[in-house]
Amino acid sequence: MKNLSENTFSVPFGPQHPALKEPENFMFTVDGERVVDVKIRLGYVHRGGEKAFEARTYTQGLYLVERICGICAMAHQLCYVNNVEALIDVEIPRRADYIRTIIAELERIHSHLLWVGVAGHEVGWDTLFMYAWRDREVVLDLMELTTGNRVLHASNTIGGVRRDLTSEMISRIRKGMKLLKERTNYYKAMIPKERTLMKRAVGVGVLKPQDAVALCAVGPTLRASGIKRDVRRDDPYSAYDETPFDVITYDGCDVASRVLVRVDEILESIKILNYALEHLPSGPIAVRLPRGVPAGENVSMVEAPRGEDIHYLKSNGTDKPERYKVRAPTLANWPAVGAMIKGGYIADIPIVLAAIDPCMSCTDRMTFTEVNSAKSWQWSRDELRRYSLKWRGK
Amino acid sequence: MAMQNELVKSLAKKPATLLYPFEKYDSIPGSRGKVVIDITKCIGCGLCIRDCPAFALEMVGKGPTCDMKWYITRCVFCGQCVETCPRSAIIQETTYDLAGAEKAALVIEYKRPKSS
Amino acid sequence: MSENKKEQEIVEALKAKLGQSLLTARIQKPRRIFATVSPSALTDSVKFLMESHGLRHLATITAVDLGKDIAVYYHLIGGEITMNLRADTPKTEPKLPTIVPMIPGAELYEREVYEMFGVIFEGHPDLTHLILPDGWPENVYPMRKEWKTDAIKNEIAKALGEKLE
Amino acid sequence: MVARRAEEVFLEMAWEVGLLALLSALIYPGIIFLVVIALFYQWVDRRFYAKLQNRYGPIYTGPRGILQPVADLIKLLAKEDIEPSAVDKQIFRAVPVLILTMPLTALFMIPITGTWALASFEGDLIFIIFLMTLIAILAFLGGWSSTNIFSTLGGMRAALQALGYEVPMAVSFMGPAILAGSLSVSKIVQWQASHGLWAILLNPLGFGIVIVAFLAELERIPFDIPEAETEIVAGWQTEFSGRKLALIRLALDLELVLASGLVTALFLGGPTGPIPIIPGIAWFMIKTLVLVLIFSNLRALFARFRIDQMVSGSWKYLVPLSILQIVMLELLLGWLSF
Repeated sequence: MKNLSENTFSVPFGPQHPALKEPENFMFTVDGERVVDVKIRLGYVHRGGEKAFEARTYTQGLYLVERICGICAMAHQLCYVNNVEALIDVEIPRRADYIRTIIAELERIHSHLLWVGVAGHEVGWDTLFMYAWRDREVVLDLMELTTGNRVLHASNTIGGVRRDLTSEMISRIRKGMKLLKERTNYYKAMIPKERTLMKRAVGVGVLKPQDAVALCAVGPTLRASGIKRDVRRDDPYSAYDETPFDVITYDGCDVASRVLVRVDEILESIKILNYALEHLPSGPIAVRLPRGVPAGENVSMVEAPRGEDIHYLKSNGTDKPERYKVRAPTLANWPAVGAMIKGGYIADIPIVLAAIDPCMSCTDRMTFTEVNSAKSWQWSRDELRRYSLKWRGK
Repeated sequence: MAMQNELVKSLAKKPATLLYPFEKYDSIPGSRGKVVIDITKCIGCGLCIRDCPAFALEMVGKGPTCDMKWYITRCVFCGQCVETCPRSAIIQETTYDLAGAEKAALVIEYKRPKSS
Repeated sequence: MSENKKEQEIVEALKAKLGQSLLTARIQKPRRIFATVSPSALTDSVKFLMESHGLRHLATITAVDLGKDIAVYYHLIGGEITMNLRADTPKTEPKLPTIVPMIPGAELYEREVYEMFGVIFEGHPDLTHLILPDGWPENVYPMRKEWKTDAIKNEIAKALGEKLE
Repeated sequence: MVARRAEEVFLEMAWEVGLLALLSALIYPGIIFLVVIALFYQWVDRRFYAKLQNRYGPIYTGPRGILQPVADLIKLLAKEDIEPSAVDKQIFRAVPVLILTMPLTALFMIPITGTWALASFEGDLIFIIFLMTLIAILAFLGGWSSTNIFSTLGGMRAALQALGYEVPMAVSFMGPAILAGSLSVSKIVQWQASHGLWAILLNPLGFGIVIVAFLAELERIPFDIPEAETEIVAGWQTEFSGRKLALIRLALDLELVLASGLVTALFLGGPTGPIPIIPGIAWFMIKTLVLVLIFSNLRALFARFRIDQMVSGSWKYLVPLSILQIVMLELLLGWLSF
């Protein structure tokens, strides 16, 4: 609280705040309606995930890794299986690669549509939210059809995928994509025309390209600052080395560009999907693998809907990992948020925060769980109260 | 004003939402729902318990005479047990409305018939 | 090996630059390099990789508990190349120089490694808790192997002066 | 004997007149009637807004969910009323009551059933403007007395916003007043009825500005800045709960009736219409309902402005336009009189 003039005061955002869909704390120092400084405090949804991996088998880890984040479930799982498969040194069937690509792109469409809705909500335009989420249902239904679950798809297994695509599914995905293409084109044409939205987005939350690089921003946030970086192109995995697509960039460096990048990426994803469905090779969808994983280490990266997702795996030759490190895209974007918000208005905080499409549980990714007794220890209400009294007293 | 046309169109349309408890959506084939164990096929190998990431299955007793318990509250509906089971004794139905008001009702027991 | 030309180039350049300080270097597969440097040469090698090979994007910092040592990995990315630069530091007194002045984006990652493993990053502008709560017991670094969940629980209880269920 | 009888008759009449006045103030078209239509319009607003967004809206309580606003009100009235220890108690308790009386008082001056309002005097239009300013000031006081950071910000925003919309709104009200040559709402309605001419025809711009200004007064999107949910939680209402919140909510619903009623009276000819058989109250309901639908449609159409954009936009565009409207009206009247 030092170095602050009398005119400034602190506005807390979170852990509970309507603009944040998940608990995280931001302390903004403001002068009138202007933001002077921001302090980020994470960990409210820290679940000890990285520690938990060390106590679980590779098969169990498959589902734990999905639960890092409900929206990027496929991206995290893909990253995980890529890691494990690289250590086992196995070539998985090409059909499985294509199916993974298809599911990953479906997930991207779902995530971006969700985000367009949230962006509308953050600036008070709930109508856009309702429409975008209605259209997102199409993807969720396709997800349920192809994988069995709407979110947390559990579609991968070590050595391939778990469910095959039937011709009926393919035709339904095609139908769904046709509808979504129409809708996305509608949003693409409509959003720049809506002047109230653009007034809140153009020139807001500016992240200059050089700052974006220095602060290690990733994903659509980086691409909206005009930097062409996409893991799918730079470090291709699954079937991305064969599928043609453009890396979308915009030069506006502001919230509006981030909206447009995402809307355009939906169209690119639809393109990738159509290509992958067309060129889907025949063959098996998985190979059977032994349970153990040889000792070694590997790093794998996946372009999650929110940006680059990097996982590090160190194996010691047993059926449990020695160390599993996850860095989800949102954590990489927090430093950039600080740069975007300083000098802006309080009213702009929600949309700027939302513009990186933050996922708090991704960031924290870690209840301590006693694996042996399968019991997670949680604090009872009384204990929590005592705990809070204790800290307040200090 | 860019969305006015769309809004007017909506007035004539049926709402996209469902009146859930009264109006349910048809579950999609292949959807991962309720876990059902055919206990007569179960040989009590315990593989499903080893692979379950959420500790949602429990064996009561040992070996081929065991009973099985399924905790709905713990299950994450990943379907790993279905895949692991060597005797295909576990299947997943598409039933999705499994919520209940009492905790005890959220544990389903699959007991072996007494005669066998 | 011709396909890994760029990777070769980086490894050679690193060898020439660091000499003795480069402990190991291997190309694991196309686009992935693993290299170990001594802690004293860490900042130099990061700077060198950034400036002459364009590895400007720090993906993250990973720490691994090796028993006696803590290995800290810096995942540097430029274009398609991912360089995993490793520096070991003894567990009894884990210390590494900070790279925040060169890469401002490293701030949060270093803080995370600090609170999970207890590695002190010398020169870091604000080495405080990021994820763990403020009242976290001192010298409890949850991601170290010797800390089991029960032990962490007891420490928290001790710090609170009460017994947790 | 005769004198005594006359006195009795007079007393009886006075009693009856008094009772009638009391009943009309309390029941129809007074407080109870106003509260009922306020809740009804809330339902209309919610249903229409939902329909525009391709969803159902309230549907379970009563036929088609029509009783939902009543249920919400009762629920809030029954809920625990929490008063934070840091609040300024007197103001904090007074604000919800006062804020409810403002739109109610103002509504008494708006003709609902016929061309006369319950209370009417020369200059009551100015009094209504004054009451509406008081609403903004009460919002500010409510936010300020809560001492919560979000409430304070919300209250400040409410006051700032009032600075933005009040001037163009007041200037635009003058259009119909100039036409009728009176500052009484009832007389403006009578002028429109007797001339068979709605003031909107001569004041189209003023009508638009008043609609925009009322969106701001009602704290609705795109001007829901003082209670912007995603930015400052519930703005100046954040700390209010239970009965207090119920009163504030009711006040906001009454404000919607006031807004549509006042626009109807000033620009749309009030509770009169071209077909004489239809009673005044029906005309009032039809016109105000259309206005409520317009308000909800606008609410669904926009994103929220920022406070600086709102205030500067208002002074840059709304104020000059409203003055232009008055000048044009004067020129038109001058030309007509020639």
